[in-house]
This record gives sequence, C-alpha cells and structure tokens, in this order.
Amino acid sequence: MHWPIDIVVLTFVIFCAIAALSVKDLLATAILFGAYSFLMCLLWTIMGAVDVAFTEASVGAGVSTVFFVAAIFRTSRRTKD
Amino acid sequence: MSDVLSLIIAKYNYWLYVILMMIGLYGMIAKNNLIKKVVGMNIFQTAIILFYVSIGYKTNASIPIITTADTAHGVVVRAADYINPLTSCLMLTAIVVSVATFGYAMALAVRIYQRYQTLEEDELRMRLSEE
Amino acid sequence: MENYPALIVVAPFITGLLAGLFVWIEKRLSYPIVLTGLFVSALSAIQVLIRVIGSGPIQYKLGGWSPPIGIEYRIDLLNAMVLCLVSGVAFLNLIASYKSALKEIGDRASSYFTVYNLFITGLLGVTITGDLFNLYVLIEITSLTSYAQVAMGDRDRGPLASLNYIFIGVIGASFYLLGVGYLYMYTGSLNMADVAVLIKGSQGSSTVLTAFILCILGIWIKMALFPFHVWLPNAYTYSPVIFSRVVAPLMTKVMVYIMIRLMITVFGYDYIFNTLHLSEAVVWLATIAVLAGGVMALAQKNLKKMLTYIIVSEIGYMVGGAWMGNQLGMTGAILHIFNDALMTFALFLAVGNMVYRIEKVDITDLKGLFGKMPWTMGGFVLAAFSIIGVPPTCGFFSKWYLILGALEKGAYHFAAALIVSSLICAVLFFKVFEICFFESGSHGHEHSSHGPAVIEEAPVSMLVISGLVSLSLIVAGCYSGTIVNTIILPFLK
Amino acid sequence: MRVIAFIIVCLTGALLLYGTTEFPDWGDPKSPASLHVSNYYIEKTYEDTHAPNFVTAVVTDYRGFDTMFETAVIFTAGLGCFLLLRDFREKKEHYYQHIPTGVILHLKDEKKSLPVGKEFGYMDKEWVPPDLINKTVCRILIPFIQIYALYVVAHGDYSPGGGFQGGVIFGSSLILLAISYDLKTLVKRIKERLLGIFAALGVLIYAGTGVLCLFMGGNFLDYGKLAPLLPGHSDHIRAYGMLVVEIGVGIAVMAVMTIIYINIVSEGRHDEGL
Amino acid sequence: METIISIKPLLAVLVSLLVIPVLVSSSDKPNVRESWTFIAGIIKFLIVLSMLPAVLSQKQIVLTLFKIAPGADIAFRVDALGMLFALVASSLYIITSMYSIGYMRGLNEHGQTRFVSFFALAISATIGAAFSANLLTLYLFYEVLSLATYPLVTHHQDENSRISGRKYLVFILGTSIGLVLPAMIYCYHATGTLEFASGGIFSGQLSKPAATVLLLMFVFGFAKAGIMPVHSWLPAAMVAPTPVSALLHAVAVVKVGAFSIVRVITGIFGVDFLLSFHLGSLVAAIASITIIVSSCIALTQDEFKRRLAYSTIGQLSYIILGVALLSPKGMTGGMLHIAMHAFGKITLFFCAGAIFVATGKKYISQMVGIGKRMPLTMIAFLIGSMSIIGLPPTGGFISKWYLVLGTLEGDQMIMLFVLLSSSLLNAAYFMPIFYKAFFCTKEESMFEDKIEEAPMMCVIPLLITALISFGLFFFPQPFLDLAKLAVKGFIGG
Repeated sequence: MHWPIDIVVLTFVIFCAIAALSVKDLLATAILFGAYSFLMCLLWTIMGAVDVAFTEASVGAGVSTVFFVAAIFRTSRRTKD
Repeated sequence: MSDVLSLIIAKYNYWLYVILMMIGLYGMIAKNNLIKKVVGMNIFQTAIILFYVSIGYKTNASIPIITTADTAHGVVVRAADYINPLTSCLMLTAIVVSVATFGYAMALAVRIYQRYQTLEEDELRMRLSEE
Repeated sequence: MENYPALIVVAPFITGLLAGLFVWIEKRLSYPIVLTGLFVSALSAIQVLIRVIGSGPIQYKLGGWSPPIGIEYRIDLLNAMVLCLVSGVAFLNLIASYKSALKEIGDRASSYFTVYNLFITGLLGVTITGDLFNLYVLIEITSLTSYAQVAMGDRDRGPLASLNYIFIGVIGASFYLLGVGYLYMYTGSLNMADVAVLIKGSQGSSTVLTAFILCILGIWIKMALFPFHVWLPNAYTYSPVIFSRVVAPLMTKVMVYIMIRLMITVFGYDYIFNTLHLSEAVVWLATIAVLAGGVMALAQKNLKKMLTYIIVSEIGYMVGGAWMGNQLGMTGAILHIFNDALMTFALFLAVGNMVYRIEKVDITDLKGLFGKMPWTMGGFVLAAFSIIGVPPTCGFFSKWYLILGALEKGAYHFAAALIVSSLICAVLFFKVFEICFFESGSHGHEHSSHGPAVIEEAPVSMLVISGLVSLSLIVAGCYSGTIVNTIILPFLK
Repeated sequence: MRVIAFIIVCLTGALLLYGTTEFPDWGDPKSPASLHVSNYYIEKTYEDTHAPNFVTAVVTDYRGFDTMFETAVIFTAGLGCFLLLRDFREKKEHYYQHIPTGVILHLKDEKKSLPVGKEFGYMDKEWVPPDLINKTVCRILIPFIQIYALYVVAHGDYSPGGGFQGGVIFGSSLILLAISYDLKTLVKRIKERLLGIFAALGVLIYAGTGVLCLFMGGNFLDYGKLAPLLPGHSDHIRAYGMLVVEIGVGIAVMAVMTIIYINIVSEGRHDEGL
Repeated sequence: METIISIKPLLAVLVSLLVIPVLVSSSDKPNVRESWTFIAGIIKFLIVLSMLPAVLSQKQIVLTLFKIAPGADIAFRVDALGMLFALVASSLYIITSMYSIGYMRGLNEHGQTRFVSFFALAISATIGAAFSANLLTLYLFYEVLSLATYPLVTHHQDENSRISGRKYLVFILGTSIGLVLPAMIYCYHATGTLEFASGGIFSGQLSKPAATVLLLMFVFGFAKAGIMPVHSWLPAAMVAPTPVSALLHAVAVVKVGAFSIVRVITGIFGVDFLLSFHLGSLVAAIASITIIVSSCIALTQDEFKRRLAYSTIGQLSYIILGVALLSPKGMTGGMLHIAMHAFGKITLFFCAGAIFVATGKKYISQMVGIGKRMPLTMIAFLIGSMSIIGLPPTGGFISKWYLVLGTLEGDQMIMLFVLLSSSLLNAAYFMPIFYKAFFCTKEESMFEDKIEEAPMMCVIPLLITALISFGLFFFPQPFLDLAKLAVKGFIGG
C-alpha cells in the first residue's frame, strides 16, 4: 500500500503543472516543467512502469528541458500570462 | 465513511489524471503565449500517459522484468506478479510522439519569433491584420 | 507473393528513408528513389485490391504474431479501395508536382521528398491497419509530417498555421488516444476485430460510451468537421503546392475512412444507431457543416482558401451520409470518399498549375486565365463541375446516393442542404470562371477582342497529369455503378 | 477565450469522469485490462523471445511495427526542424578572441575570416567566458555518459531502457558538449552530414531488418526467420533481432536529438548557441 | 414492341464530340475547320436518318452504356418522339453551321474556334437528350447542354454578355439543380426507377398534392422551356451571336426544355396518371398564361431578336399546352409543333442575323423599307412568320390544326380561345414588320432603293429553311407519322 506517497507526489505534480502554466517568466516555466516531468517519472516508477519512467526521465526532464531553454534563448523570456 | 475512503483510494488516480488533463487542455486553449500553449500541450499528453500507466498498474505486482532470468526455465511466470507490460509499451511510443511534437513546436516558435518578434497570440493577430 | 500488404506501407517508408540518406550523399538520387517507392506501393495496392475482390478479405500478421497479441493488417474491400486511391494519388502528384516543388522549395526539395513519403506512409498505414493503437501512431506520423510540410509553404504565414495545426491536431489525436485507453480499460485488447467482439452486448456501459465519444470526437477534430475546422483553411492555404495537392484530397478522406471503420468494424452499427440514437443529431451537424462550409467559402478572396472551405463542406457530405444509418447513405459516403478525393485532387492540380505561373491566386489575379492557360482551366472547369455535381462527372453520383439515403431516412434537411450546397458551389465557381473568362490579364485590353491570347501554360508534366485526372472524373462517374456494385455493396453486406 | 476554454475543459473533464465511473478499482489485478492480452505477454514472452524485460519484448517484437513508426516520428521531427530552420547563409559578423591577449576582434566583413587555432578562438556574440570547472567536469563526464548510453541500448532486453532511452542519453552527452564548450566544437566534431546520415540510417536499420525478414520468407519484422543469419542459439534469435533493432533506434534518436538541439539553439545557422 | 440493340445512337452523339479535337487542332486553318464541321454535321444527320425506318416500323433502338444503379442507367433509346426531335436538331445543325460561317466571317468575330467547338458540344448534348432512355440520362445531357452553351451566350465577352450570362446560368442551373434534381431523386426514391415508361412509373405511390408539387417542380425546373416566370433568361440570352440564338434558342436549348417536359409528362407521370388527378389542365393553364402574356410582351418589343425571343416563349408553351391537353390530337399537335416551330423560328432568326450582317440594324423601327433592299430575306421572313402564326400554306398550320383539334377533342373551350387569340397576337407582332418592310412610301424608307443582300452563306440557309417550312405543309409525313406513332405509344401503351 503506497498510496500515501503516491498521493503526495501527485499533488506535487499538479502543483508543478499549475505553476508552470502560470509563472510569468518562461525560463521559470522551463524549470518547473522539468520538475513536473521528473515528478511524473517518479510517479510512474512508483507504479512500476520503469521503462516509461526511464524514458520520461531522459526525455521529459532531460532533453525536452534543454530544447525548451534553447528555444527561450532564441526567443524571449517575456510572457503576458 | 470507510466506503467513501475506499472509493477515493480506488479511484483517485483516475480523477487526478482528469484534473491534470484539464489543466493541460486549459493551458492549451486559454494561454496567450505560444510557448505556454506548448507546455499545456505537453501536460495534456503526459496526463494521458499517466492514465495509461494507471491502467496497467496492479497492486502487489512487480516491475515487468523477470529477475530470475537465468533460472526461469523451470519457474512458472504468474501474470499477477508483474504489472501490465502492454500499457508501458504503448506509452513509450506516446512519449516519443510527444517529445517529437514538442521539439518541432519549439522550432516553430523560434521561426515565428524570427519573423514577428513576438510569441504572444494577440500581438501576432494584430500583426497579421496589419499586413 | 504473400507480402503485398506489407509492401504497400513499407515501400514508401523505406524509400523515403533511403532518400533521406541519399540527400547527404547524392542529392539527385532522392527523387527517383522516392518515386520508385510510391510506384511499388501503388502496384501492390492494386494487386491487393484485385485479390480482395477475388477472394475476400486478407489478413497479414506483422512479425508473425497472430492478433490480438501482435499487430495485424486486415484488408477488406473498403481498405483496398482507399489504399489504391491514396497510393495512386500520391504517386501521380509526385510526378505532377516535381517542378513546382523545385520552384517553391528550392534546394531543400530533395530532403522534402522524404517527408512527403513518410506522410504517404502514414496515410497508407492508417488505412491498412487493424489495430487501434497502431492507428494512433500512424495518425501521429501523418500529423507530424503534415505539420512539417505546412510550415514549409508561405514563409510568413506557414509556421503560424502549422503551430495552430499542431495544437488542434494534438488535441484530436489525444482524444482518440484517450478513447482507445477507455476501450482498452474495458476490453483489454487493442485489435479492432477483437475489441468489437468484446464490447458486443455492453450497451449501457459508460466506459464504452465515453470511449466512443472520445474516438469519434478526436477523428472529427482531425478531419475538420465544421465546428472543429478552424485549423484547416490556413494550414492548406499556406502550405506548398506539392503538399496541398496531396493533403487536400487525401487527409480528410482518410479520416472519414477511419470514422467509418470505427463505426462499422469496432463499435458496430447496432450500437451507434439502435442503442445511442445519435443519427439524428449528427446528421443535423453535418447539415450545418455542409452549409457553413459553403457560406464561408463565399466570403473568401483567395482561390486556394475558397477551395479549402469547400473541403470543409464536403466533409459534411460524408459525415452526414455515414451517419444516415442506412445502406444508401453509407454507400454515398464511401463513394464520395473516392469521388471527392479525385475531384479535390483535380481541383488542386489545376490550382497548382496556376500558382506555378501566376504565384498569387487571389480571385482578382485570375483575370484572363482562360486565354493564358486554357488547358489548366479546362481541367479546373471539369473538376469544378464535379464539385457542383453536374453529371456525368463523378461528383453527381455520390451526391445522388447521399440524397437517396437522406430521403430514405426522411432527413429532408440534409437533402436540401446538399442541393443548396450544389447551388453555392455553382455560384462560387462561376464567379471564378467569369473573372477568368471575361477580364483580360495584365497585357491590356487590345488582344482580348482579336487574336488568341499569349499562352503561358504550366510545364507538360503538370499539365498531363492534371488533364488525365480531370478526365478520370468523367470515367469514374460513368463507372460509379461498377464501383458501387463490386466494392461498396459487397463490403456493406 | 478564457470562458470558452473553461467550458470546454469542464465538459471534457465531466465526460472523462463519467467514463471512469465504471472503471474497476485502481490496481485491481482482475480488471479486464490486465487479463486479456497482457497476461499472454507476461506468461509467454520469455518462452517466445528469451527477453526478460517484457516491455522491451512487447515494444520491439510483438508491437515492433508501432515502434518502427515511432522512430519514424522522431526522425520526422528532426527532419522537420532541419527543413524549417536550417539556414545556409553565412553570418555577416564574426567575433574572434586573440587567445594570448584576450583581445576581442569583431569582423564585419563576411568574406574575411581568421584561422582558428592556438592563436585565435572563435566566439559567440552573447559570449560568456569559458568556465574551467564546467569544461573540465564535462570533459570527464561525457565519455562516461556515452558508455552508459551504450549500456542502456545493449541491455534493453535485460533491464529498463532500450534504444530510445540510450539514444536520448547519447544525444544528451553531445548536447552537453555543445553547452559546456560551444556549438562550433560540436559541429566541428560531428558534421551535420554525419548526423543526417545517422538519423536516416538508424530508422533504415530497423526497417531493413523487417525487410530482411521478408526476404527470409517470413512476415515483415518476423525476427524468428533471421536464424540462419545470426550466430547463437536459435531460441535467442528474437532477442538478437530486438538488439539489432534497438541499435537502429538508438542511432536514429541520438542523431535526431542533436539535430533538433543544434537547429533550435542556433536558429539553423550552426554557428553559435547556448 | 421490338427492340434492336445498336450502337448508332451513341455514334450520333459522339460524332460531333469527337470532331472537337480536330476543330481545335485546325484552329488556324478556318476552311479546314469549317469543312470538318460540315462533315460531322452530315454524318450525324445520316446516322439519325438511318434509324428512321426502324423507328417508323415501330421498333426501338436501345443501348445501355453504363449501369449506375438499378433503374437508372446511362442509356439510349430511340423512339418516335426522340427521333422527331433528333431529326429536327441534326438537320438544322447543318444549315446553321453554314449560316454561322457567313455570319461569323461577315462580322469578323473573335474566337471562332471556340465558337464552333462549343457549338458541336451543344449539338451532341441535344441529340443525347433526344435519345435518352431515362430521366437520369436526360438530366445529364440537359446539364451538359446548359454548360456548353454558356460560352456561346457570352461569346462577346463584354459587360453586357456577362450580365446576360449570369442571368442565363442563374435561371438554367438554378432551376435544374434546385428543382429537377430533387424531384428526380424523389421519383427514384419513390419508385426505384427512372426509365421512361409509356404508362408512367408511378403506380399509386403518390398522393395528389405530392404529384402536383412534383409536376410543378419538373415544369418550372426545366427552365429551358421558358414557362413563365422562369422565362427571363431567354430574352437576355439574345446577346449571343445570331447563329447561337438561331440554333440554340430556337431549336436546341429551348426545345430540349420543352422536350424534357413532354418526356416527363408522358414517360414519368404517364397520361392516365395525370388524367386521373386532373393535373393536365393545371399545366395547360400555366402554359396558356405564358402564351398570352408573352405574346403581349412581344408586341411591345422593338429589338428584333427580343421580339423573336418572346415569340419563342409563347410558341414553346404551345408544345407544353398540346401535350398537357392529354388528348391524342392535342399531343400530336404539341409534338409536331417541335418540328414546325423549329423550322419557322430558325428562319426568322436567320433573317434577323442577315439583316444585322448586311445593315447593322437591330431594331424593328429602323427596318422600315428594308424589303426593297433585302427582298429574298424578307420573303423568307414572311414564310417563317406565317408558319409561326399558323397560316397555310406553311408547316405551322398543321401543328396548330392538330392543337385546335385537340382542344375540341378534350372539350376545352378556354384553351381553344387561348390558341386562337394568341394566333391573332402573333399576327399582330409579325405582320407589321413585313408590311413596313415592303409597303412604305419612299420618304418613310430608311434604305436606298438598291438590292444588297447579306453574304451568300447567310442567305442560302434562310431560304432553305423557309422552303422547308413551306414544304412541310405539303409533306408533313415524316414528322406527322413520328408524332402519331409517339402518341400511340403513350396513350395506347
């Protein structure tokens, strides 16, 4: 029975998702988004889907965030919402 | 009371995935900044992946790898001992798709910024109507 | 050879990749390679069609795993017809649009062909597969390649149109994926035929109902049924000619095919029409789509954009026919998949020729085009007549079945909408013809009254294909009875 | 817009929640999803393929066809970024650093260029002085990351991971190189042409394996038919097939990730980046 | 009834279709082009003629081309009525071709190749309509004819013809798509066939209101017949060059309209069916209103061709009226009028054209004294107008005689009154022209006293048609026999 830890991580995930969408700085969004991905990966490990978690760790938290930062580097951090 | 609690425990994962998906969808439709929209899109997609992974979960089951591989010849593999490998497999594909879309969307954002010097949707619309 | 089914999909796939490889080694080879792949695919598709007509559905197990463990292809008459259509159109378009691609895309054209072939692979795979999740993956291939191709068109508007397309496309595909998830939750299987068996008798299940709504909604978004059509006009208008020529005829039609496949093979007639009673509502929606598409087309100033709205309207035809819930309507819808693909192809071929010569195709730019490009305009006129529904072009006959289906069901509003939409199309196209016919081009007025205008036609390769496809509209019209009797009716039984 | 979005979102959410009402409890091993096909995979995979990791077996064998297209999707993304952003025009301005003195030269004439080497170093516009610690750590780290990536690819059927994950990790190591040094270093070491070839080649290895099966008389991607070509016990032949395929995926993904990164970060000019 | 399967009807249709490429390719050699037109016209006429004996010996020639749906094929059937119409159209085509050479060259018009090509297409469609075996085929050729004549009507490509062309399309296409198409599909839906049968295809599927609505949809839908209020395209279409007006708006187009209505009344509804619901008198009433009103309007028109146009509207309604009387004599008269009116009216149009070519005059008020200058033309005009009025010794008398007999047979005195009064009106609008042309004082005359006819190629055809009009009074046999045969088939069968 590991639903308590599961629920804690899920709460964090949702928190990160909302934060990533509402922060007014895109670089912060990028980092929060990375955190979101990593927490998600944690969640999946808890559920036993290790392969998916591994992929998400390398892709979501890793490469995606780099792409994100690279894109921000070439555009702007500014956002209205 | 305990009924409600057990219902919550039984279903909360599905509910939370719905919430996550709603957040993503909302971000995708309502946000003004294109990159924010892309983030919303990604959250939306991961929520679906979460849903699938939740489907595949079994209580008291292990990760889908035979640990006793070398001696497995005599060992009977029981289905209830391992979580569902199929959903994991499907979601690997889904993740790849989502990262591909994400990367391409970022490239598009860079391209749009090159041309219009903005990523805000309302400003873009204004620029387009000016032209 | 038992492997024709695999070859249909694999040939364009491998040649596309090979072309992608050869871009870095010897650029000139990539075009012939790609062409060969599509040719092989088209040939195999025809082989398969012949075989299916002769001896019934074909099953092909990928990896040698029998379903539902592995992925299978299941090819029946409907698949086989759509496969032939897709591969044929793709092959012809590649020949017809080679010059235009070189002109528009320039030195990137050779790598572009890779994307093109992957796109076709996606469409073919979507059509041929018998597995719900495989369908999703292939939809994504189709979508991603089309995002890429849309962005390569108009340098200013293309990327923006593409990004919007991505957002809506992802929503559509994700809805579909969710639907599949719900179905999997209920049945534990991903194979279409298997799922169909497992959900039989589960009329009241909320899971199946949700799955159904999500799948259909996702496909509707992907096919741009009226309220979800917003992405389509921009995406098709600002994409390069070679792409708009192939996406306009094929994409929406393949999506309609998927819808019909889901309706017939997975969920079943009985579930949709007898348990849910959705027919009425959806036919109304289709009616609105038909009319709205036409009305919005009336407001357009750009020829390409106008045609895209006509596509939106045509989608309403097929959805309405498919949801009529009777055999005539379904016959009309399936026949219209075939006919509409052909006539949209012919239209866009002609428009592509115009773009090749005059670059901008705002309606006012078309002055005097009958004199300047008589052959192109000939093709355009034929295609337009087919859209309007003038016999003996094929557009008439599918409309015929659709209206008959509507009458049989008593959906008079849908029949009326079809008639009205014909009239709207007539107005639209004659507006264009009038400009092309009456007003002379930039050369001034002097030669319009005496002596032939200077003919500036598109290259021969473009013209010949355009002409052939336009003529095939009449042939397809004349043989629509044969198509119905050998393919559609046996399929529906 | 917000109101509409909110309504749409609520409707969708309500629909999804309605759909979940009949779901079996979370984690119920008796739910239909865990009974029908999945049990076959769990119980028979080892027998069929001799790969202990079910997921890898399902991904690359039972549903290998999906995965082939999944790789094609990622390939398309890379190609799409290349087609969209790649800009072959040379940049007009160049910055160089005279290494012995630290003087920065700014050349506005596009035709002139300086020999880059011991004396002069190439520089970005948004230049940050190279961080010695970063550089050194990364230089030591990168080979290990790459070895790990290879391990992940090779052990795909024994442990979590596989071609895709390994490829991503390998790609990350290259990206790390670009970040810790500069983009030019990476581009010089791994030519764009090589990446392009790798990307296509990787997917081709996958598809080619499938076609090879066709030639060996089996169905597409039927690795079992490859037995005459591969060494080793015929029981393990499917696992070998998977390995070949995983390697293909790894190569493709590695190349594509790098291509996407390079193109985004330099707006397609391949000159300067993060 | 005996049936013969023969390829002849198809050949008759195809001849002028196949000659179009030849015409286009010889566009820079006008003489070669014209001779091809002639050859095609003569071959066509001979093919039609060669089928006459079989038809007269009460055989039917049938040919099914494409099977579309059960009961709705694309098929030809040559019966007496079709034969009558085809004979008229194909013979007049030859004469008109000759005339158009004189006219077009005389005025040095532009785009002559386009002109002759579409002319050939139009006549193909006309013959096709005449030989149609079912409503679907008829509709097909009807639409093709509408579209093929659009470039002819708008031949001048100026603002005036643009407006008229628009009007033409709106009326012709609008009604055919908006009214005929749904009506036709409804018929098919109700009965499952569209084959023209001598007793009609309905057997109790229709209530009286439904039948009324359907009949009205057909009558107004075939707007080419010019029933009021859908007549106003006809005067507008007179902007076309006169050969077009002559052949198309005196023979092909308008007659196809009238012919279609006759076909629908006899072959779809059936005489007995209409009699049982008393629907014949409804159509007859509509027709007679049209007759009277249009004749009155014709009186007020000063432009020669417009007066002829209104006269045509009236005369077409004679045909409808005759058939709607549903009595053997009346129907004979109506059908006969197809032929008689064609020869009479084409003469008048030729005269109008000849006058325009020779003098450039378009208005009747400018033609005082023209008889002195163009005596041959005006004598032909006299014969033509006598035929239209129905005076012996011209062919028009015979058809009108049968019409009058028909009203007496059906005991419909009002219709008799209509016929007689309209004859008076006809005389009132034609005779003054002739009178003023010859009998005017020297001061009133607007022309010099010198014979100066239009080019030979213009005058010869009009003399020929005038002579035929005259001759038909004495030898009406071929047409009369055909009409009687047709009526026997419809009523006796």
